[in-house]
Amino acid sequence: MEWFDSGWGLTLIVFIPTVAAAILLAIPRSEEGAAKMIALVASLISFFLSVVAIFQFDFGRADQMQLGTKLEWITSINANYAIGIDGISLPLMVLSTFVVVLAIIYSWDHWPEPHNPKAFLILILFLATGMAGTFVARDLVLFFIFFELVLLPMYFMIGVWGDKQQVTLPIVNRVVEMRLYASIKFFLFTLFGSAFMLLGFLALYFKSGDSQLGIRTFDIEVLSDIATRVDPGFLGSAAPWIFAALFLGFAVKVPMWPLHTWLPDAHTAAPTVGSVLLAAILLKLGTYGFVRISLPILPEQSMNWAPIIAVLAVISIIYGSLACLAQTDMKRLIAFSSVGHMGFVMLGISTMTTIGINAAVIGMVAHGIITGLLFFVAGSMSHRYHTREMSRLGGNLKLMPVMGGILGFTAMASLGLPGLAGFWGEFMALVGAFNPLDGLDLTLFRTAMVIGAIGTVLTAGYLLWMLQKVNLGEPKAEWASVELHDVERTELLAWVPLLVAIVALGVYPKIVLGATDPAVANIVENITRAVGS
Amino acid sequence: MVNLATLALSAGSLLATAEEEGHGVELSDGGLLAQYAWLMVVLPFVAALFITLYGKRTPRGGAWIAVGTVGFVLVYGLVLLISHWATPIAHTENINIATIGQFDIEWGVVVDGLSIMMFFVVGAIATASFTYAVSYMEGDIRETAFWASFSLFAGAMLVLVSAANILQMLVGWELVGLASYLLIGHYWEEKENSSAAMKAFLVNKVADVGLIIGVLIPALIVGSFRFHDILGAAVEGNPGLVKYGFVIGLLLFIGAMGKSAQFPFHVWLPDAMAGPTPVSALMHAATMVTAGVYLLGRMFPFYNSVAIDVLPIVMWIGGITMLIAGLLAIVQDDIKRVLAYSTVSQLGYMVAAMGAGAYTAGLFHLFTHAFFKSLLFLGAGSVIHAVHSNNMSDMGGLRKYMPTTFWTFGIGSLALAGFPLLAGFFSKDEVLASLNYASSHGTPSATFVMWIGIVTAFITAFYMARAVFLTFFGEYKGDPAHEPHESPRLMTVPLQALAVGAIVAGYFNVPGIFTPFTDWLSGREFAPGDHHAESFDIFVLVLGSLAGLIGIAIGYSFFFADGESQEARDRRFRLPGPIHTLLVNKYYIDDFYMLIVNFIKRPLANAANWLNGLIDAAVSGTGILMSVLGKFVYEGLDQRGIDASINAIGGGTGEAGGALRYIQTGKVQQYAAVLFIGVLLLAVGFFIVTSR
Amino acid sequence: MDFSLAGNWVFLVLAVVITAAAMYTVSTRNVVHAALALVTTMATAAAIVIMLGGEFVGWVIVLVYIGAVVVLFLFGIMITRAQVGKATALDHEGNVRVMAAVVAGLMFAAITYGIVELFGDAQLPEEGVVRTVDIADSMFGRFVIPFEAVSFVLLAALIGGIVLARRDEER
Amino acid sequence: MTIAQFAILGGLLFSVGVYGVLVRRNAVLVLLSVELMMTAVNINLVAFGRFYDNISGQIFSLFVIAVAAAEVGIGLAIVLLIFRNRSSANVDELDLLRW
Repeated sequence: MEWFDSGWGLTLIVFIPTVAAAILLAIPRSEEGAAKMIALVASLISFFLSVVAIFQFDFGRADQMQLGTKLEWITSINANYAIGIDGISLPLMVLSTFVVVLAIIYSWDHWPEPHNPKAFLILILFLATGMAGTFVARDLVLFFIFFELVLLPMYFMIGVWGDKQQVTLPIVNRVVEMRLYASIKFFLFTLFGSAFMLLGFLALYFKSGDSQLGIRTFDIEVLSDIATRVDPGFLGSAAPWIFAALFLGFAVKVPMWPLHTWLPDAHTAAPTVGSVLLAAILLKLGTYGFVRISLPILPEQSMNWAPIIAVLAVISIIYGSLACLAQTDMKRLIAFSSVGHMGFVMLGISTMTTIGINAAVIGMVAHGIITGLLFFVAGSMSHRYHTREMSRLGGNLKLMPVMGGILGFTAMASLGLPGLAGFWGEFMALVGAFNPLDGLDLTLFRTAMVIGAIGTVLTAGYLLWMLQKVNLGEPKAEWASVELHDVERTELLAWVPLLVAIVALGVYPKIVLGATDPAVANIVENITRAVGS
Repeated sequence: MVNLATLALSAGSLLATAEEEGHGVELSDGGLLAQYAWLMVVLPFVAALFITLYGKRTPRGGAWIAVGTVGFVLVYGLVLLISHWATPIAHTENINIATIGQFDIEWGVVVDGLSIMMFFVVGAIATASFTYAVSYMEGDIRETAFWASFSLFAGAMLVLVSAANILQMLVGWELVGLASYLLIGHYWEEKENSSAAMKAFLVNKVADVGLIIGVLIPALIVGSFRFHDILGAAVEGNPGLVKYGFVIGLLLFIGAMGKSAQFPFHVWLPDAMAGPTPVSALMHAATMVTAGVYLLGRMFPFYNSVAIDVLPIVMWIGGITMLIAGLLAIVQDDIKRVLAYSTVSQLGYMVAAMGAGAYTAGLFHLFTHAFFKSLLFLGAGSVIHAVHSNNMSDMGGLRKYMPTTFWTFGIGSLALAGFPLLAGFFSKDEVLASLNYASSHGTPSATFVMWIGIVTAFITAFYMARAVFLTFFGEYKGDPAHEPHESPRLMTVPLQALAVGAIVAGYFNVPGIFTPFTDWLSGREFAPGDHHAESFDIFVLVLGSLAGLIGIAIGYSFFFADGESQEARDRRFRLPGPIHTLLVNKYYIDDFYMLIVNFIKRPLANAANWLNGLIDAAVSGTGILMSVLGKFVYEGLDQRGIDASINAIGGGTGEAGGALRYIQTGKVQQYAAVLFIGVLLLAVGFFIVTSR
Repeated sequence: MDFSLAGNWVFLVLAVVITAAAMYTVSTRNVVHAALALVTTMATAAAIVIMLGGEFVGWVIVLVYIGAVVVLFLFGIMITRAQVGKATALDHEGNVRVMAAVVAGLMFAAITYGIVELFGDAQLPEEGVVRTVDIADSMFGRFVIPFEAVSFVLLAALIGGIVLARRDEER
Repeated sequence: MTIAQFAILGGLLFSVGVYGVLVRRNAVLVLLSVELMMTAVNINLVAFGRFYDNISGQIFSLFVIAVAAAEVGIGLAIVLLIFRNRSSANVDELDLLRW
C-alpha cells in the first residue's frame, strides 16, 4: 500500500466528497435517486479509506505524523500542502467520515423543507471535506482554509433548510425567522473568531522568520519545534496576543462561555442532519485547534492562560447545566448540554497533563457520537410530533418504545454513566484537574475539579428531568388520534452504529486512547521541556 | 457441616494449583475456578442484552433466561465458597483496556474471601427473588423490560463486587444506580414513580461526587487504580496516602453513605418502594444498599491503616442512622415502608460495626440480613399480591389464608428482631459486642453507639411485631369481595428456602465455637487484623436479646388486640401524614404501655420524621432554587445580557447595509466608473509609496 | 523625441492617425462610422506593432480584428437595428460625458506620469524583428498549455454564442 | 526610439477606450470601446516585449487577441439576447442587478 501511505490515502479521504459534489452539480435536480447514491458511495469510500488508514497507521509511532505528504503549494509564502495524521487526529478523522456516512443514510428519506436533496447533499459533502481536511492538515494555511470551508455549507444548511418559526428577539424587539437569525449569528460569531485566528497565524508566520531558524513557515510541526526546542522565546512580547487571537478563534467554535450563545440557536434552527454534524464534528474543530496548535506552539502562554481556560470551562459546565434546566424546547436543551460537555473537554485541555488531554480527545469523540445521536433522535421526534416543546410531549416510551428506549440510553450515556462512552472524558478530566501540570495553581484546579464533579450531578439532573418529561408518564391526549410510527429502517441503520460505538468505547476505551496516548505524551513532553527551559 | 467441609477440601485441593504465602493465611490462586469467575459477571449482561433484543419473542419475556443466569451465579458462587473454605483463594485477573501515561485502566475480577462471600449472597438472593418474580410479574405490562433491567441489576452488582480496581468499582456503582433507576421507575406512567426513580438516582449521584473524588485521589497518589496497589501502599504507610488518608476515607465514605442509605442520604430508600416488590427484595438485601458496606469492607485495610480517624465518624453515622430510621418505621402503614426503614436501620448497624473496626461483624450482619430481609420483602410482596394493597390497614388475619407466607414472614421477622438462636441474633450480637470492645480499646464513644444499638434492637423488635400482628392477626379488613389466597408455589418455595437461610445463616459465625465466616473473610490480601470475639460477650448478649424480647412483648400487648379496637385504630391509621401520627398518639394515651410507647413515638419519631421532611425539603428546595437560578441565568444573563449585545451588533450591521445598498444601482457603467476610479486611486497610492 | 530618425516621423504620423481614429470611434453619432473608425484604428495599431518588430502579431491583428471582429460588430449593429446614420441617444448626457472625460484624462495622466517616471529616455534595442518561427517554437513549447486552454475558451465561446443567440424554434 | 513613446501612445488609446466605455449607451458601442482598450494593451505588450528582448510579449498579445475574439462573440450574443427580450440595446436600461 505504498500509494496509500505516501499521502494519497488521506488526500482521497478528504477530496472524494468534493469530487462527488462536483459530479452532483452536473446531475439534474430531478434525479434524486442517483444523487443520493453518489453521495452515499462517495462518503462510504471516504469512510472505508479512513478505516484502511487505521490499519496502515503504525500505532507504535502514534506520536508522529504518518501517512502524509508535503508538497509545495504557495511557494511565495512557504505554504505547503502538508497533510498527515497522528494519534490525536486519527480518531477524529475517522469520526468525521463515519458521521457523514450516517448523516447521508439518515437523510435518505428525511428531507427537511424545502426539499432539494441535490443541494443538501452537496453541502454535506463539502462539509465532509472541510471536516476531514481540518483534521489532517499540518500547515496553518491549509488548516485555516479547511476550518473556514465548513462555515459556508453550514450557514446555508441552517439558513435554507432551517426552522421557519418566527421569533422575537429580546430587547431589540424584532421579529425574525429563526433560521435566518440563527444562521447569521452562527456565521458572524465564527467569522469573528476566525478573523483573529488568521491574525494569529500570520503573526506566527512572520515571527518564525525572526527566530533562530530564520525561515518563515506555516508548518505546525516546525513551529512547534521552534517553540519547544530551537528557540522557545521566539515570539517575544507578542506571544500573549497571539495566544489570545488563537484562543478567540477556537473558543468560539468550541464554544466556551461566554462565546457560546450562537450554539443553541444554531442547533435549534438547523435541520436534523445539520445539528448532528454541528454537534458531532464542528465543535471539535475548536478543541482540536487547542490541542494541535495552541498547546504545542505556545506552551508557555498556554501555561499562563490555563487557569483562565479552566475557570471558563467550569463556568461552561455549571452554566450549561443550569441553562438546560430552564429549557422547554428539547433540542435547545440538548444544545445547551453541549456547552457543559465541551466544558469538560476544555477542563481536560487546561490541565495540560497527559491524562487531561487524553480525556479531552476521548471526550470529543464520545460527545460526537452521543450528542450526535441525541440530535438524531430529537430530530426524528420533532419530525413526528411537529413540536419540540417538552410540556406537550410525554409518554414517548409508550407511543414509540424503540425510539424512547434509544433516547433513554443515549441520555444515560450523555450523563456520563460508567461503562458507556461519556464517562471516560468526564472522569479523566477530573483526574487531570486534581494534578495539573507542575507550575499551575493547585488550589484553583482542585476547586475546578470539585465544581466539575458537582456539574456531573446537575448533568444527571437535567437529563433525567428531560427523560421524565419526554419519555415517561402517560401520553398527552392530543396524541391519541395521531398516528406515530416508531423508528424506521433508515433511522435504525444510521443509529445502530452509533449505539454500538457508545458501548464499545465505554467498555474498551483503548480504541481511542491506544492511539492518542503516545501523541498526547509527546505534546506534554514538549510542553514540559519548553516550560522548564 | 464437617462432611461438607471435607468434600470441599478435596474439591479445593484439586482446583488449587499454586500456593502463595501471605499475611499468615495460606492463599491459593484458586485455579480454573477463579480464572473463570468473570463468567458470573458477564453472563447477566449477556442475558440483559439478549432479553432486550429478543425478549419479546421468548416465552415469558425471557424470565427463565434471567433466572438461569442468576442460578448459575449462585451455583458458581457456592462452589467457589466451598473451595475457598477448604483452601483460601485470593486471585486477581486483569485485562488492560487503556493506558494513559503511567496509568493502566483495566477490567479485573478479584476472587477472594470477601468477593466470594458477596458472589454467594448476590447469587442466592437473586435466585430467590428472580424465581419469585417469575410468578409475581406474570402478566406485567412490561415484562421484558423488567427482566432485562433486573438482570442488569444483578450484573451491575457483580461488576462492583468483582472489581479488582477502584475505578471498576465506580463503574459498577453507577451501573447499579442506573439499574435501580430503571426498576424503581418501572411503572413510569405514574409521575410519582418516575420521580422516585429520579430521586434515587440523584441522591446517589450527589453522594457519588464524594466517591469520584475519593477514587481519583488515591489513584493519583499511588499511580494505579488497583486495590492491590492502593491497599498495599496504605498498609506500608505511603506518605501521600498518610497525608490525604482522612480526606480520602471521608470522601469514599460519603459515597458509601449514598448507596447504603446512611443518614442524611437515606431519604431515597423508602421512596424506592415504587418498584415491583422483587426489586425491593434484591435491592435491600444484596444488590444495592450493601454496596456501601462492601466498599468499606473492601477498603478496610486502608481505613485501618491511614484513615483510622475516619472510623469514629463512620461509627456515629451508623449509630444515628439506625436510631432515626428505626423510629420512623414505627409510624408507617405501608408494609414495604416499614421494611424499608428497617433496612436503613440495619444498614446503620453494619456501618457502625465497620466504624468500630469490626470488619467481620459488619459483613456478617450484611450476610445474615440479606437472607431475612429479602425473605421479609418477598413475604410482603406475597401479601400485597394477595390483598392488592400495600397498607397494613387493609390486611389483618392473613395467617388463616396464607399459612406459608405467614410462617416464613414470621421467621424473618423474628430473625430481624434478634430472637435468640435465629440469624439476626448472632450477627446483631456480634455488632454490639464489637462496639462494646471498641469502647474499651481506643474509642470510648463506642459505648454510646452500643446503647443506641440496644435501643434500636428494641425498636426493631417492636415495629416488626407491629407489622406481623397488623398483617397476619386480627380480622381481615381488606376488600371483602376479594378473598386473599396463598401465593403460587413459585413464590412460596423461595420464601421457604430463604426462611431456612434466615435460621441457619447465623451459625456460620458462632464465637469461639464455629467460625467459618471469619475465616472466609480473612482469606484475602491485606486481611485486616480486626478483633474477633473468642466467646460471646454475655453483657451485650443479654441486653440485646432482652431488648428484642421486650420489643416483641410490647408489640404483642399493643397490637395483638381484639378485632374491634384494632379496627377503630385502623380508621385513624388511614389519615395522612403528621395528623395521622398525632391522632394515633392521642388515641393510645390511656394505656399504660402506651405512655412509654407514646413517649418514643410522639416527640422522637416526629422529630425524626420532621428531620426527614427537612432533608426532603432541602433536596427539593435546592432543585427549585437551581431551576430558578437556571431561569435567571438563561433569561436574565443569557438572553438579555450577552445575546442582546450581539443582536445590537447584528442590527448595526444590518442598518449599515441598508444605507449602503443604494450604491447598488445595477448600472454597469457606474460600476465601471467606480472601478476605474479605484484603479486610479491605487495607482496614485502606489506612486506616493514608491516615490519615497 | 529625436526627429533625426525616420522611424520617429513614421511613428508620429501613425500616432496622430490612431489617436484621431480612436477619438472618432468613441465620439461619432453614426454607429457604422464608429465601426469603420475602429477599422482604421486597428490597421494603424497593426502598423505600429509591425514597426516594433511584431510582424506576425501585426498581421494577426489585421486578420482577426479587421477581418473578423469588426465584421461581427457590423452584424451586431445591423441585427440590433441601431439606426444607420446619425442617432441622438447613443451617448449619455453632458455631465456624464464630462465625468467620463475627467476619469479618462486622469487615467492618462497617471499612466503617463508612471511611464515617464519609470522609463524616461530608455531606448529600445536596435534589432527587434522576431521571426514567426520563434513565436511558433515558443507557442508550442513553453506556452502549449495556455495555448490549449485558450482553445478551450474559444470552443466554449463558440458553443456559448450559439446557445445564447439561437432562436428556439419549438417555442 | 524610446519605449516611453509607445507606452504613452498605448496609455492614450486606453484612456480613450475608457471614455468610450463610460460614455456610450449602446451596448455594441461599449463593446467596441472595450476593443480599443485591448488594442492599447496589445501595443504595450509588443513594445515591452521588444524592450526586454523577450518573446513572451508577443505571445501574450496573441492570447489577448484570441480572448478578445471570444469576448466579442459572447458579448454580442448576449447583446442580441437582451435586444430580443427588451427591444433595446441600451446598457443604462439594464438595471436588474439593482438593489
